[in-house]
Amino acid sequence: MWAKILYAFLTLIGGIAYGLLLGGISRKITARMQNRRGPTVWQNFIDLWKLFRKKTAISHGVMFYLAPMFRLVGGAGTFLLVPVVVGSPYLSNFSFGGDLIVLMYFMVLGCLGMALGAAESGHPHAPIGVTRGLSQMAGYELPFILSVIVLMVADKTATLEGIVRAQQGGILHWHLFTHPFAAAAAFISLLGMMTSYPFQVVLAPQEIAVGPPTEYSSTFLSYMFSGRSVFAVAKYLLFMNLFLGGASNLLWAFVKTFAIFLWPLFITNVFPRLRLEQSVLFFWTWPTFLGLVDLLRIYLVR
Amino acid sequence: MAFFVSSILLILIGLYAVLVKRNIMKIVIGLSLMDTGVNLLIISLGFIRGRTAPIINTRDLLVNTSSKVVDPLPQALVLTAIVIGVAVTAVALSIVMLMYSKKKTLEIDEYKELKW
Amino acid sequence: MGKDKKYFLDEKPEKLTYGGVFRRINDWARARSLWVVAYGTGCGSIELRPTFTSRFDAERLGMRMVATPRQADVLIISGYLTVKTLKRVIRVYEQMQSPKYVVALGACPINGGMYYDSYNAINRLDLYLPVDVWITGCMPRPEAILAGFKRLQELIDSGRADGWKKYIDNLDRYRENQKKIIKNWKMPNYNW
Amino acid sequence: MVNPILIIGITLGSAFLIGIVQAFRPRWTGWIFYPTLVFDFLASAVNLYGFLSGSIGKPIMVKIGGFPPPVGINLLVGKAEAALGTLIFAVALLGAYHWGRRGFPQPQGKIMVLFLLLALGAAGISFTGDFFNLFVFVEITSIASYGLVASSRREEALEAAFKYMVVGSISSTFILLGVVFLYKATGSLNMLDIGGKIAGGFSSQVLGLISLLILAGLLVELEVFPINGWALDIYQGADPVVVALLAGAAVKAFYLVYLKTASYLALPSFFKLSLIFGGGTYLVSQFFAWRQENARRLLGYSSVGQLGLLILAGGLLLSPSLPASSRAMVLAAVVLLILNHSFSKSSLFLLADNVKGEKLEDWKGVLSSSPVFRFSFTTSVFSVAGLPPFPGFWAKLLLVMAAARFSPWLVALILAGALAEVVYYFRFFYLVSLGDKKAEVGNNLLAPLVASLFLVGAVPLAYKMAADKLSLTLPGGVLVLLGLSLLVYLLGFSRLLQWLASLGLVAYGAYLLLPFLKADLSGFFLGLILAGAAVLLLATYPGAKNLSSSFYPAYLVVVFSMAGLVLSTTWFSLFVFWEIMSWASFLLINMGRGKKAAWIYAVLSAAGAYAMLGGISLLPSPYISSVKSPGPWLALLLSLGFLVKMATVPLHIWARDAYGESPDDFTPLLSGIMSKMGVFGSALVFLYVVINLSSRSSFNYLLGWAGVLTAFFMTLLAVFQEDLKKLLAYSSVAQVGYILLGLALFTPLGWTAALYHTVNHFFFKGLLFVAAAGIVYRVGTSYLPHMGGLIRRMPLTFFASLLAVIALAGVPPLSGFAGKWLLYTALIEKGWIFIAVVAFLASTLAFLYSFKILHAVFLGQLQEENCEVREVPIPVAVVEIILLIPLVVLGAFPRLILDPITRVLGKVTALGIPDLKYTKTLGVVSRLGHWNALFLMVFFAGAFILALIFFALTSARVKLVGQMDVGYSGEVPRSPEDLHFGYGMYDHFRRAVKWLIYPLATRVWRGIYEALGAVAEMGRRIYTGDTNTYAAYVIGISLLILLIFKG
Repeated sequence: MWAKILYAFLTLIGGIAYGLLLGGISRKITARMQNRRGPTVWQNFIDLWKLFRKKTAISHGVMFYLAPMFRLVGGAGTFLLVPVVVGSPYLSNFSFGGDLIVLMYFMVLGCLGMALGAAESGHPHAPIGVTRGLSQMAGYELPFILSVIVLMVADKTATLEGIVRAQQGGILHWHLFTHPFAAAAAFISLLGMMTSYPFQVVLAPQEIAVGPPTEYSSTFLSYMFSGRSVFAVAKYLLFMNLFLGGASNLLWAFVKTFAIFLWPLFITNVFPRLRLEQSVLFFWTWPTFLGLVDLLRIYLVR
Repeated sequence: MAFFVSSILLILIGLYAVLVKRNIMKIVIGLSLMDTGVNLLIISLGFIRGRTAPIINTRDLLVNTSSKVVDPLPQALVLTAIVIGVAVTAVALSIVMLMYSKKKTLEIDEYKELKW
Repeated sequence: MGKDKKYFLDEKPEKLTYGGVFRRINDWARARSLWVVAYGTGCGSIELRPTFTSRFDAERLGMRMVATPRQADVLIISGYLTVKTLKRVIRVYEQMQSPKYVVALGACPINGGMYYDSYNAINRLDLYLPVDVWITGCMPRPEAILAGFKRLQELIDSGRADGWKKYIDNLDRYRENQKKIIKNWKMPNYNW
Repeated sequence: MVNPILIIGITLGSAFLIGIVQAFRPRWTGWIFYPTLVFDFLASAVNLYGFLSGSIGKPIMVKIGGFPPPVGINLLVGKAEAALGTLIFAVALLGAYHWGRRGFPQPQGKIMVLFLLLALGAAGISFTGDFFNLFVFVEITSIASYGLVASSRREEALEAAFKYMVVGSISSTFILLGVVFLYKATGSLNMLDIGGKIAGGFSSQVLGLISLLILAGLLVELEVFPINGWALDIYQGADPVVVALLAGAAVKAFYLVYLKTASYLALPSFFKLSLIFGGGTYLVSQFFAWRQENARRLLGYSSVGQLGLLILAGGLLLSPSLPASSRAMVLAAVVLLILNHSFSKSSLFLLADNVKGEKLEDWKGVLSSSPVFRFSFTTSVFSVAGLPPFPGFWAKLLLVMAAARFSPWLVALILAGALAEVVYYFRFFYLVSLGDKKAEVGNNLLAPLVASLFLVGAVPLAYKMAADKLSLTLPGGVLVLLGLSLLVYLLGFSRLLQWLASLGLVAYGAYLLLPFLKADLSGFFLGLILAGAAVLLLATYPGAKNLSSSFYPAYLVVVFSMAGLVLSTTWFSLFVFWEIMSWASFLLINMGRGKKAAWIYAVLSAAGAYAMLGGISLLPSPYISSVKSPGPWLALLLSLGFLVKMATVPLHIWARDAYGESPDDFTPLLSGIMSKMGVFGSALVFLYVVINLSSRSSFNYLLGWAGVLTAFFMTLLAVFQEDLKKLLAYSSVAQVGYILLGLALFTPLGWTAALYHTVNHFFFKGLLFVAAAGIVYRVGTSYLPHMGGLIRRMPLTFFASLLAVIALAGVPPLSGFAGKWLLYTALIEKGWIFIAVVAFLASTLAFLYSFKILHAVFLGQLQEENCEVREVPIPVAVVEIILLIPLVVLGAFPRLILDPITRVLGKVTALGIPDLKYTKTLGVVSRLGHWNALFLMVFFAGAFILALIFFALTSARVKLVGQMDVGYSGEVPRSPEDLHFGYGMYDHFRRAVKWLIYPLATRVWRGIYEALGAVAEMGRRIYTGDTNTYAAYVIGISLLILLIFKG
């Protein structure tokens, strides 16, 4: 038990580091795409340390104070509920804690806690950002749910382990290929989850001053920063397990999550921003339609 | 037969007044006419040709009375009906009087406050 | 008890110390992660934008524009300040979290520049805010700005960019100067 | 035994005497008038008692002038006649007393004479055994009525009297002609004699025509559609006392004689005639009253409608094909209907006499003017609208059950009329209760009070009659509790005492009903009701609140009727308690801000309930568990009432305002427990009705969609709601939609989810509504944009609401998640994947309003006017804490509820227990997945605390700043309003889903209501008010009757 916790803790540290590194890489790649040099790939570590070691911080109240903890724990918890390597005693984290349904609701916990903290800041931009985020969530959640239900029904299980096991036996058994439409829907909704362009209206630094975390500073921000990083990794891992057949060892996990990481990155750098209702309606039409195709297939075949 | 026809005619005339006339007094008259018509009808129902009134005023009526006189019951009924008719007319007229004293008109069109 | 007391924290900032176990690494990180809030009402803001574009790419120095003073490390004063804008600048500066630095662009913050005899331009920013780096020119080109930031990085790295500390230490004097210029001080006594 | 001739003789004599005394000593007339009426009443009552006790075995036959019956005139007084006589004189006494206190119009004596003659004529009509004598009494009654109607000498009264006179003369002409022709044809005038002759085989070609003439004349007097314009004018124009006497007594005599004549003359088409005219009149009049703005005319329409129902019942009685058992039911129904209508209508008309204006708007505020008025009005309206436990309800129940043997369409007609009646009576009620200021009412309230007390007193009698006929038993303990609840009203002088008494009564109820708390479905819900009511009642601590004195009685009635409901074993009993619960909750909602909402609620509830009653009437056996091979329509009918209470789309339109504007102290009960009665009822329907349905799976699927669409749309509407309580209302309805979905799944797992959610929803929604009540009490508004930042002022309430909202959103560590997990697992196991998608999406949308609740109330900027707001009152805080604990405990140990549910489901043999396993590491394991609640809780809490400690140790120096110290582009914000984001929080999202939240259902329902109202409005125009037209109607309809029903 204690060993398990220790391994999980180490994985978590690794996850945070990996998330920060991916963030740096994304900045680097973006820079290269824009024909500039960009910061080092370690830039996010430097930023995190700087924020962590700032000397002063302000708080607006209890919820404001607790929100970064919510964010970190929510992100870390999500990360820990997803097995990195299914079947491995060290790298399957706490996936016994719950199945996919649990995971999908647990994912919200961090966001909700952070939303509350942001709202207590008393800055109007914060709740504006939060409401945008929640609305956008209502948008991308639909195709994502569709594809998740497709997988659950197809594999007759709601556990990630079960879904990964169902994809074993070659690359063509991956759900990416067995349920291409569902996968497409989910990957499009991943764009929304990452709140990057074209679905970046949630944070919108130029407009509502990064929305929810607008009043956060210093150590608070460093916590949210790491929570966000690990949350992103958790999502990549989730998608890896859902669609790319999981990972048989750590290397594969890196490769596959990196591949998933690249997808929103390339989209984000070449698209402008959508308005909120545009993005919601986008999610509720094309990706939903794609998801429905596979859902209907499952429904009829069954 | 003439009784029947004329009584029915009376009733119909009365009805005509009630249904068509726009003057309250005429309606009341129509009601009275109807009443009279009905009374006449009742009497004629009890009438049997060749018989006398059911009043025993001569001695020979005392024997075999029922084959000599007309049916007495309708006449008795009509007596009551006439009384009632008079009473109704009296009440009607007093109501009409009150109505006239309020509005100074007998046009029925003026008395349509209560509707729907 | 005034109304402001309820809505604004009326408390003097505490004095801060500089140092600690991680001083070296802290300074190193601070120097390489400069998050900038630019106060862009002067003409300097025209030059500031290109500094962050592909050609000059300030991000390779670890710099980033941020949207709110809460998250910023560097306040850039992009040229001349008037009495009216000074108020805002003071509030923005005081709302930033320490350690924080001020970079003044152009001649105007130094001595008023071409507006030296204006009725309401501030001639010497130094009197009101602790400026860490001056970048002179009218206006300084992005190259000069980058050079200035390089200088700021050096100063931070070597622990000499301590304007934030001076400001708190000498808050009363700065406030006195500020109030001399700003006659109708309608802000809270201390901005948080 | 009192000789009936005495009644007639003495009354007649007194009338003459009064006429004489009037000439000399006008003030002495009363000394003759009242004793005569008292004597009449007592004499009739003695006779009635004689018949009831059996001391008078056969009908009293009075020979007048010593001639034996076929020749001489005679009076024939049986049980019915004696009862009617008693009723007539009782109403007459009430009317006389009332009029006397107000002052008779001058000349007093003449009015008294007319009054006596009217009562005498009515009694004579019912007593007489001779057709010509009948005519005489009809004329006496009519002439007296003309005079009395005209007595007030208002223009309207005169006009009405004139119209009545014209129409009445025509009708008596018909009667007279009929009587004479009858004599001509049969040679007799004696009713019994003629009846005997006809029964003995006598027939004549013209007999049908003759009897139709008499009946047509009587139908005019019975005010059938469309020849009743004159009657409506009288109701509107005449003195209310006269109207009370006419509607309450005289018409009933005509009704009796109509029945007698019809049965003596025994024409086969009579019953059809009665059904058509009765049914038509009933339906049309109830319907025409919808938009009526004149209170008296409205009551008139209602009277006409009730008469129509009586005629319809008469038609049933005359029908040759009605089974004997049903005949007894109809007879009982007729008795109850007459009783009910006489007293309720006289009470209402005498109340109308105390109100200054005639328009409904003039009645505004009369309810708050005097408790006596309120009591009489409420009782009478509820009784005449047919709500339990009043006689009208039992009458309707009996009639419906009897009619069901006859034809389902007749049931539909009766129920449609009853619904229309509810529509306008409750509209009346809500219009009357509008407005804050008290209306001026007269203090002449004793007579209506007595009349309504009669109604209350008749309850046991009515119940006994109905129970005998329907073999109905209600749980006795619950009845005792209901009775005691009403007694709490008497403590009205002190709310605190009422509160304490209520708490005691709930405790006593729990003690009394303890044996029923078993591990079965009823016991499960009973436990929820009693425990929940006790907790929620605690939060209603009156304090300085402005509670109505009937708040606690109504509250208790709701609670105990729910208890009775879940303990019911027959559909009848369920229906009775269902209706009681409905009106009590209507009263409670009506005490709040939204009177109209209460009306809509009442109407929809009634629609659902009558659909249910229609379904019940079609069942062969009233036992809940014995529904064999039902059709899908039956299942739908039975579930409709429950669906209304659950506010399932598209029956949800009442919910928002009814929840949102009901008294804050009642809403927790309404949402937390009362909506669960719909769940209970639906469970019964699924368990005992749908299960035997051949198309069961598609029915379930349909209801599953209904449930999930409810959840989806209500959630969506909640997102855009700007009022705290209305937001919670939508949310509540949405959650109940999930429960319905779980039930519709009809798998053990689905039911586990549904029952779990039922309990859990009580915890968190009860908590939220209690908190909302506290907040509204403190802040004084429920409008979200006017709040904000209250976390500083109400930390405890914030914390409680936070946990409740997390549970509501179904986010893991708290108790709400279990329901979601079970439901989704069940959905996917069952393969309802499309529904699962919508359900998932709906629960995602729930996050939107969850955030809104917390942000708009507690977070953001504290507004200036709320700076001094204090924490919620202590009782509310206590209840918050009590309800908080299960949210956390169940979050870690869901088995605390899951195990009892498993035991309950073990009793439900049709379902079996859910396929769940419990292991140490994986927690709850279903066939699909697993979920370790305890681990999640420990893990989350542990990680959170670790992170917090680490943060506290390493963080920078944190300064708590003021609420307006925000980065505001260097500006200093001027006021909290500028900074608070509370209004139109999801306007951007609204633009995306505009097409989804179009208020289609509301528009459609309103459209239907308005279209029907417009039709009614148009239809009413046939009453042109023109005397000639009315006369023409009479002639036309009579001819029609003669032509159509001759055969």
